[in-house]
Amino acid sequence: MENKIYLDNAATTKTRPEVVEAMLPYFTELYGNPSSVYEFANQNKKAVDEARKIIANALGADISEIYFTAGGSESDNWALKAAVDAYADKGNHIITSKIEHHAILHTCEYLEKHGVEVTYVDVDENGIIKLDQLEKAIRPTTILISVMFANNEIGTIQPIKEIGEIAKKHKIPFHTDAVQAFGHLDINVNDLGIDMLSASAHKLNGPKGIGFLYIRKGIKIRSLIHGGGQERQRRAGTENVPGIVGFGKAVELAMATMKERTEKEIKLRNLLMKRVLEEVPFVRVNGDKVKRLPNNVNFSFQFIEGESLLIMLDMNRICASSGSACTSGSLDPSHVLLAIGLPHEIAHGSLRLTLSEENTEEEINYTVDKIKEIVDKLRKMSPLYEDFIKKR
Amino acid sequence: MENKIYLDNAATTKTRPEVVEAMLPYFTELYGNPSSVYEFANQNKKAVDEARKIIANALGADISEIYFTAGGSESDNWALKAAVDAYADKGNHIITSKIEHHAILHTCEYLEKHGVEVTYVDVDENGIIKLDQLEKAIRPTTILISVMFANNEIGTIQPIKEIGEIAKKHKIPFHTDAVQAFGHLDINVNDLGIDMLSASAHKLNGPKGIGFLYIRKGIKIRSLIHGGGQERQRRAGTENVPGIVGFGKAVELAMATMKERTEKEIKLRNLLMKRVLEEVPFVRVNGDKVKRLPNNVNFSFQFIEGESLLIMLDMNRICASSGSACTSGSLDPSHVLLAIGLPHEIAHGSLRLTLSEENTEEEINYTVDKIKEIVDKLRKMSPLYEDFIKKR
Amino acid sequence: MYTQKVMDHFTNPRNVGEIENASGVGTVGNAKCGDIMRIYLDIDDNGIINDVKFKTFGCGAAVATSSMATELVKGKSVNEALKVTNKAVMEALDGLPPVKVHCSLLAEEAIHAALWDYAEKKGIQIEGLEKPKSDIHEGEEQIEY
Ligand SMILES: Cc1ncc(COP(=O)(O)O)c(C=O)c1O
Ligand SMILES: Cc1ncc(COP(=O)(O)O)c(C=O)c1O
Ligand code: FES
Ligand code: FES
Repeated sequence: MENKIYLDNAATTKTRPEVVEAMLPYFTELYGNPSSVYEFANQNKKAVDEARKIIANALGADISEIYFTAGGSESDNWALKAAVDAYADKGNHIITSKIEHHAILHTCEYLEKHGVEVTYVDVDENGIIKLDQLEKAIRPTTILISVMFANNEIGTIQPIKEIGEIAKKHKIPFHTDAVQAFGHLDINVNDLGIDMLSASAHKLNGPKGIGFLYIRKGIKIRSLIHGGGQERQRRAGTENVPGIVGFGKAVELAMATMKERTEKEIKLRNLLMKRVLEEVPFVRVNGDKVKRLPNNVNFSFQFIEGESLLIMLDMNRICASSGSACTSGSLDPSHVLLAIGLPHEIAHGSLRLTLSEENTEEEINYTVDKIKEIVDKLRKMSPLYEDFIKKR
Repeated sequence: MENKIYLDNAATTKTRPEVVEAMLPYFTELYGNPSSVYEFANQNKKAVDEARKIIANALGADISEIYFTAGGSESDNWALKAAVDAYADKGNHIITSKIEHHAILHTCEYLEKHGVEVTYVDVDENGIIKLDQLEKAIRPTTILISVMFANNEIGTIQPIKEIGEIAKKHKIPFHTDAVQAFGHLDINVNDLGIDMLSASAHKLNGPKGIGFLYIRKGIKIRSLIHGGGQERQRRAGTENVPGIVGFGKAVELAMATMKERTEKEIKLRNLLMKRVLEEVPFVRVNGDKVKRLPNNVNFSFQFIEGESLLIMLDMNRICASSGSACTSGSLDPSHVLLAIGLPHEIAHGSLRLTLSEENTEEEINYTVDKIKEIVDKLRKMSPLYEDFIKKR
Repeated sequence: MYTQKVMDHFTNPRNVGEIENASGVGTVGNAKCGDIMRIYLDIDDNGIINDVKFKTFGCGAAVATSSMATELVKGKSVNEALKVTNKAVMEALDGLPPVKVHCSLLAEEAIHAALWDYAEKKGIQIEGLEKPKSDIHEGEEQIEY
């Protein structure tokens, strides 16, 4: 498609050309299996080690603590299920938040069916977890705390350091789903007291289908995928060498460009927020104003429905996302928007725009113009808006 | 590495340039997330559907029966764990063979620790499963039969149709690990009575890190990776679009070239076998002579050890594999070679050569010459050979 | 996987062969585990190891440690040879991968076994030398070709 305006970088990102470049030799030239003994395969082994080193460095971790997976969902599933298995002698209670990604929440539901108890801690109106509630939820049988680093819908960044301290104080392993944060925010697992961390390459201009789970040395672990001895016997399956190499390259570039890139994103994001708030009535920004991913905006437009908005934006070549139930085919709008206290009808009118450094001011201005037009048009056909106007 | 002779296509294969070509647009141009509603992502959705169709067609399956995974290991884990979960009300007994890949065997071990009972059926001296033993092992509580299509070490092809009939007769779901067979042998899931089938793209000149599990309609299934609604709610995680597209392309090419390709492989393979058997004393071929993967040879050279052989072949730029314990760092040599009745010390001297259509007669002749030299050299320093000669 | 020194000793092993009427022969290891090592010693009247030969069935590390061990004991006295430990052999090879450390133990054991055989033949006792355990003939089966 030509000339689209891509504002859905929380869903996935463009793989950087340099990343593809780095991957290419590992398809048709250096295609060996890293587990083989011959010299030809040794070059792949080295490439995998190199990527592991880049990632470990980015987190302040040791290379032996990085385990490659097929993406964020596998990492999240692995962290939770392995903890339940490995710490079964201590207990069967997990603490998480109400606004986790489904990879965490649905895994928790599965675990609940298998005898695990889960506490879902509330968040405040900005989406920040209630630390006092979290600490009160701790039981002698609590074996894991899992709280996401930054939320994929409203962009709120959690007080990870504080959670890490609580976890440490009570000697409970702390996992964080950093799929939206890694490569976008500074993360040092030691400073923050993180014991396990999930990430996915395609959220930081790397390829799809590759992720990792960081597991601190000393944390007990079990495999999710059993079989061959790859990843130090912890995750079976022939290594996705091109994917791993691409992930390494993406992390290298993400770390090198982070400051400059996020500054640019924040500038564009602020322009977008400012103009919409000033020029469109009956709109609110969801999520924390300050503790927020640099590239995330989440609006709720009163009286309109998100899917209609998305389709009309799409007709103007603008790619965006919504927390509306209609988009997902489910009955309830986003659990995140409900958790921060939005009424259903307002949650339905939500729009998530997630920027990249490749966006331009021109694109943002064009998008705001279109949002204004479309919101206006949709409100004109909204019975809710009609009622509201008549009541005034 | 220049000028290598790659004879380890059972470990992994070179990704075909056409496959890489097909994948490329999905990294930097059509990078959208197939779950998104806008037109830009629709093209990815279509590409994924197209790949699914190619694969379904290759198996005689329906597109709704193909679920993408991260590879053969995940597919194997999924099939077994899901069956155990979904059929828990019927029983807790699984039947498999002694010569499965570790992705099956180690999953079985894990399941055994969690209350599942597993029968490991014997194979004969050619590696063919004992059908009478298989049928006798069936209990009222048997919920799954899992037997591999073709063995990764000795290349033996199992009597899949007969196993399918036994399974059907006893109304037990039948899973087959076809990682080595798919794309190399004709497989029709309906003709063969297969209910679930695992495959991995990198074994048929597709990319690493992508596989699928075929699940027949009507078979009860549970998720292994929970989260988003991808793969009809069955396998969470943002779709690896380039990987899926590459897999589709690889299958398309594998099916189109199968006849010609395997004929070429068989010709080369037979040359290799004939020359080694005629020119090297004290050697045997492991696996069935007829029911065997077209590209597989597995030798045991008496009095020598496999790793030494591999390293010396490597120094002559020949990439191969062995079932020796020394290669794998484990104490026992290949469980497959032991299961077909080889004594330990002979299993140690095994060498697997797996060809591709890109190999030439010249390469094969060179390889045989080198094998002769190396085997001779290693025997000259072998105390076992010395004893043998003295005893004669 | 292996250091250059290991590769060198693997590809050009020193002292491969047999010694007829050797002063001492020691065989250790187990074909079942994939490694057997045999060392022949020629020891003169002054207790100096004049010549040494080996044969090994095993991995690259097993061959290389055999070769290096023979180099380390050649020309040494019996007592000096006793001090050639697996650690010394590994160091001389610039190290081995962790999974291959057990292969280097075999070389040490083979030397000790050959020295034991020498002592038995001569009817002497060597201080600090214990009877080696050898299980070479366990699990040695023949199959038809
Ligand atoms: C028979 C068999 N099953 C399963 C696997 C695992 O596949 P993957 O490494 O793609 O996970 C392999 C290959 O390694 C195999 O040969
Ligand atoms: C916070 C969060 N966790 C987990 C995931 C799952 O990652 P993947 O789709 O790569 O499996 C995502 C993205 O979809 C996410 O945003
Ligand atoms: S109005 Fe149609 S799905 Fe919500
Ligand atoms: S001889 Fe088997 S690992 Fe060295």
